Amino acid sequence: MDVFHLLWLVPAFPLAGFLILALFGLRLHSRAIAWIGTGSIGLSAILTLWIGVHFLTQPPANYQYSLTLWTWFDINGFAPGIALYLDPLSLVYIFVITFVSFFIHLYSTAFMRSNEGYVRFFAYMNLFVFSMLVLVLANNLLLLYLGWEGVGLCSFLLIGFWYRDEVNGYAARKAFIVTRIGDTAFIIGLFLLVKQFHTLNIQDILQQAPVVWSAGATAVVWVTILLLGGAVGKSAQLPLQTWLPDAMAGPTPVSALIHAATMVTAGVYLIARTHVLYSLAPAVQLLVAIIGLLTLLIAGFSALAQHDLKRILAYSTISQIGYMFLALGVGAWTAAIFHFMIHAFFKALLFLAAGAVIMAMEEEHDIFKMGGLRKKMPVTFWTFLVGSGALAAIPLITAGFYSKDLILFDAFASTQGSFWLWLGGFVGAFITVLYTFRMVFVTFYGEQKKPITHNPEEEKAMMIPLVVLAVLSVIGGWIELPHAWAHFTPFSDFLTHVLPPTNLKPDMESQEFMLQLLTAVIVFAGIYLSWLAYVKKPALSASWKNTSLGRACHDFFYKGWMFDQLYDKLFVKPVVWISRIDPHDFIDYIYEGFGRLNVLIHAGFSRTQSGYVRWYLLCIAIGILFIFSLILFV
Amino acid sequence: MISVPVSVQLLLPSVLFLIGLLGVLIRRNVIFMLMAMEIMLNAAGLVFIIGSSLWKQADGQVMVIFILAMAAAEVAVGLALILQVFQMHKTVDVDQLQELKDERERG
Amino acid sequence: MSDSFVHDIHLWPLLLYSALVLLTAVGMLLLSHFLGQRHEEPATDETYESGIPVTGSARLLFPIHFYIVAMFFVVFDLEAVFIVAWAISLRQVGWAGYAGVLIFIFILVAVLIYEWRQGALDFGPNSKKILKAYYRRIQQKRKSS
Amino acid sequence: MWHQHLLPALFPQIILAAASVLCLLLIAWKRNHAVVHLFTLLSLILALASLGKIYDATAVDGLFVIDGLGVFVEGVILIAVFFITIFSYPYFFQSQIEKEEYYVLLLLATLGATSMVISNHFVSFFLSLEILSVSLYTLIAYPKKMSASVEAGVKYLILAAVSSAVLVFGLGLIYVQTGQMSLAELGKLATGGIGANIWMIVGLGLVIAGLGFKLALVPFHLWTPDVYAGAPAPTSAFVATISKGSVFVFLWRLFSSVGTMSHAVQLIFVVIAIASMLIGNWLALLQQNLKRLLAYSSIANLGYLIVAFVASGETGLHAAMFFLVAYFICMLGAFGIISFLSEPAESGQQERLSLSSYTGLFWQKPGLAVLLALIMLSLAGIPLTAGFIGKFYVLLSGVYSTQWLLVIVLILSSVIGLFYYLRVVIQLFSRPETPVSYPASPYAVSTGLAFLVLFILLIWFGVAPGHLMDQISQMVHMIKG
Repeated sequence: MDVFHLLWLVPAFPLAGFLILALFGLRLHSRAIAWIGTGSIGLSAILTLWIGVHFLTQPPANYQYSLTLWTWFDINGFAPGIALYLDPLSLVYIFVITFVSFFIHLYSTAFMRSNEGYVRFFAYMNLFVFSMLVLVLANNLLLLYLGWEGVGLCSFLLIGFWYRDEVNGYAARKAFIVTRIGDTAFIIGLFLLVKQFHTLNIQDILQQAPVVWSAGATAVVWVTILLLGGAVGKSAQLPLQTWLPDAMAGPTPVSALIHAATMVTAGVYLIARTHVLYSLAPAVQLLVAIIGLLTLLIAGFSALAQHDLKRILAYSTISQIGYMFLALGVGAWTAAIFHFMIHAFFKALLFLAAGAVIMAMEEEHDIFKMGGLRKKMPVTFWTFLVGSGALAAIPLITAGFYSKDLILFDAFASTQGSFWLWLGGFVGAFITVLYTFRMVFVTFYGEQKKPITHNPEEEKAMMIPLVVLAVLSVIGGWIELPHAWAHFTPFSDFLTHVLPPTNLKPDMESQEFMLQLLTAVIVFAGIYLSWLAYVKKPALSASWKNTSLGRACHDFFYKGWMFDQLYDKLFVKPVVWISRIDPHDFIDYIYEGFGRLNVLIHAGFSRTQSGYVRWYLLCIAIGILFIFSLILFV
Repeated sequence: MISVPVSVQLLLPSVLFLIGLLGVLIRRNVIFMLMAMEIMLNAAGLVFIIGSSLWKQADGQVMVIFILAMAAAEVAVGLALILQVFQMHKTVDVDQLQELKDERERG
Repeated sequence: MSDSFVHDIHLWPLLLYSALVLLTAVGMLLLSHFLGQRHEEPATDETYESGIPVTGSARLLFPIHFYIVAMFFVVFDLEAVFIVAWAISLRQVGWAGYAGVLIFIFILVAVLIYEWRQGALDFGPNSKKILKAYYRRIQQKRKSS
Repeated sequence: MWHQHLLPALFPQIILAAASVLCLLLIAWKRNHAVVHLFTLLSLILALASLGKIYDATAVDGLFVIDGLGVFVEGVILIAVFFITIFSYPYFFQSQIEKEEYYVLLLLATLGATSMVISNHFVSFFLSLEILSVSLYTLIAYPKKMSASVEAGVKYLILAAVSSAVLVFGLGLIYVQTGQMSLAELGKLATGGIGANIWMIVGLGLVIAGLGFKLALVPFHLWTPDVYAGAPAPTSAFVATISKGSVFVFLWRLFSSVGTMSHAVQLIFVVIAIASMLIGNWLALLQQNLKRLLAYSSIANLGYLIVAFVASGETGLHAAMFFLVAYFICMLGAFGIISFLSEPAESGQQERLSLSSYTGLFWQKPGLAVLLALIMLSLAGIPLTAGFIGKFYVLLSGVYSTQWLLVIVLILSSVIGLFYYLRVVIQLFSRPETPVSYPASPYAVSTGLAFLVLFILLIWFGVAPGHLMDQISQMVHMIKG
């Protein structure tokens, strides 16, 4: 039997898990809940592995496989189908989603144990995984949009998971509203596409687009900008990045799964999936690169100044997705997807390890109140170190090196790349090293400032995912070795069946080694610098912080370049101001008036239901007269 | 003898029908309402009689028989219900049947 | 009925007769109104002017059985119309019509059986039921005492 | 006129008629609720099975027409009655009154409804309508100790009898003008032009009013909430679904035989549809009584159905049939839940009417709450439910026939509708301050199974409506004369 026919089961397992948990969850034992919640993802992961092996050994024609489950309905030719689409791009995505999700679920079984709402958590998580799988497997825009909104909804629900605290509810609303701005652009873009091509099928649209549109046509520029709007919102890129740090209000596994590994990279997926359109609009593609570059720098500096462990990681996520956007912008499609995969491994690992640390510290998030955890939590420390190494891109031994280096090289050497793009990325890489090792040293070295009451290292379910993800963060890079040596590139070869290969300027490969060397130097320099500042001579960083310039910089970066304050001034304050000077706003009158009007009409008609039979009869008689008059006078 | 035009023939059932309708609308006693309904139904029967004499068919008369039978059934059920109402409310005034209606608005 | 048949009948005697009837009735009422004497005694508006005072209202509650029987009568009476209609067209409708009317009568019989079993046709006090209730009561008394 | 070959086509009606007489005799012989209930279910299955034999028969007789449309709706009606019968058993189980006759009346009402959908003649239509109506009077007032039920029965009787009289009077006028009572013959005349005779117009107007009353269309809708609220819940389900569906089919037959709708008649229906959609939804807006809310919702839904009727044509008919099926499922489920949650009282069943008594149903009976929420979402037309597809189909039929006004009003009124449907859903899931207790209902197995089937159908027809659509487009064709 053809394995690909079973593709529908991949999203079906999480859906089934969600349904079981939602319907019968309240009656289930917590152990059963954990089994169902994790098991459903596990089954999908195994199935994905099986399908993946098949895909590699016996690939379908043209490396693409479309499974039409059914046509939703067919009324006079309008027939949206429920169809899944598997190609190397979606295969990579479902592989990452199912496996990383599985380990995060496993971790959560222990992490969330003492929480009320255990069922609710796993139900939402399963629903999220289902939506995310639908998003990446969708064959048409309708289904893709369904998944897109589904993940947004789950993100909202999970950020506000501890809904009793008002701050969490605020963070959830903020995430929802900010991404909604992007979603609005996104859906308008989809409408434009449907209007132009009269089909919802993504592949049909991509095939027809180069025929219908010439490069740089106004329509394609608009469509790509609008789609980019959606991507920027979901992936927390400039200027819609402000929601992600606040989204850390959710439980840590949620941050690991949704706000690091999977959902926030949906924007990357969207642009990669519609790369044909972006190739037709070079100006917009350049915009993607610039957005990526600015985001990675701004977020990197912000991460430098944070105290909250999870917020550091959040800014770091924004920054790393900035690298992916940079790669997309310079036409290094495969490099972006490669970095997505590696990033999913090490960032999930970092979040999970951070979760363990926070758990040990009794919900303490401030890294300056931790310290000295290296000895007490060896597994956490070593895995966190591996993740940090990958994030900082320590040469040769970590996967992050291979993926980030590829992006830096492509930013320099690709036909769309330039020295300035490379330089920005290079500076970003240095900052990355600084904040990463600042985090490592402050958290794990120095004196222990707080006793550990309950050491999560005893929880096997929490430690196994850490170890597995750490291993992946190391060996994951070996499937794509640089041009300079070995030139072993199975990953991008696999992806070139769907994504175009990166076009390099001539005679660039020789310079790669130089660039790598430079990167290696700054990485080690960065590590040394942060070791100096936070372990060897802590006074150094403290004295700098005490200068007025230092404090100003710190505050500025700490508040995320004041974007929140800026938006507050730009959008929120004026609106609040207007609402204050004009509490009975005229626009309000329209909406409220509409509501009132309806209520009024309701009350009016409700009076006619007086219970008097003879009144009812009179109405019938009037109705008959009315009919007569219509016939006679029209 | 002059043959009466159809429109004039139809006047009688129409007037009967209106009398019945007015009766239903004006009377509050359910029994009188039932009687008024009978008048309306019989007016309809009369229309069919006129039709069957006009077109010289028996079909209309068959319909009248059915109308009569059904009217009897309706009245039988109706009277039984009225009896029940009378036992509960000690009145046969329809306007007293006020248990079922839209509640007044809250604020 | 042929048209000629209708045309042969003269309508005017009927109209004259109706007019006479109307005239007589109205005349009698008017005459008594103008010629009759009028008086206002205490017993004038009583039901019985002879002086026997009325006790209670004339609107009595009838036992429900009268009513039920009346209803049965109306309904079953109307069913007879269908049988008459069949009888008139006996030859035209043939055996099929015969089968039809048999089914019709069978349904009527079935309903009759149902009503019988329901006790709808029992008239007056049911001696068996009363006796039963009486015995039950006696037994209860014996048990309690 | 003895058409032997037509006899099998009437088997469902014959079976139902025979079953009701036998049921009466059964009761006369021995009263037993369970036996009578099973007997009713059995005869419904038998009628349904006999329907399979005439699956693709097409035949016309003077009185009846057997075509795809008729057979399809007959099937839907029989299945719906099957559900109602299942819901009736636990509902009446603890009742003190004699409950066996309820099933006889149910069978008779079904007989009326099923023969109405194949009626092709004024006589057969009138007879089926009256069989249906007279049974309904008693079905509504069946709990004779409950003052609300009796009141609803009396109200329905007065109004329905008047509307019947109006209807028959109109039919009579049409007969006087045309000399025809058969729809087929009327259709032949119509091609030659009926003419704008004043009596004919009055007749048509009266017929529209009479049918409008049965369908609870504005301005003939005022009886609906009172009757729904007073009647026992299974009967309410019957009134909401079967009596409306069958009358709708006759409406379709009548006006498609009278010919392409004249401008004025079309205008009447456009106005009625708009008024029903808007006023139905408005009336439901702040309604606190669930049964009344459903009644108003049904007024609005029938308005949607009239949009498909105005659109006419094959697409309109198919859309109407799909919509009808989705609507049937929703109403059956909702009233089924109400009857299931009612509590025995001295004088009958105490029904759970006020919305506030459903607060937090989810936390006690999650299955029921999810079904009810799904029904509300389906009625509101949320995607992935049968109601969405039905409404969308109707919308498309309106678009294809370029009835833009109707399309716009349909969308606008759906927005109003969304408000109160979601209000119910929120109520179901919010935590009550003081937990409401729900009775442990006997015989939950068969009822639960019925609910499960409705749940599956609701999802199935929403997610993969292709099967039902194919079935409809294969079966539902009208033969005229």
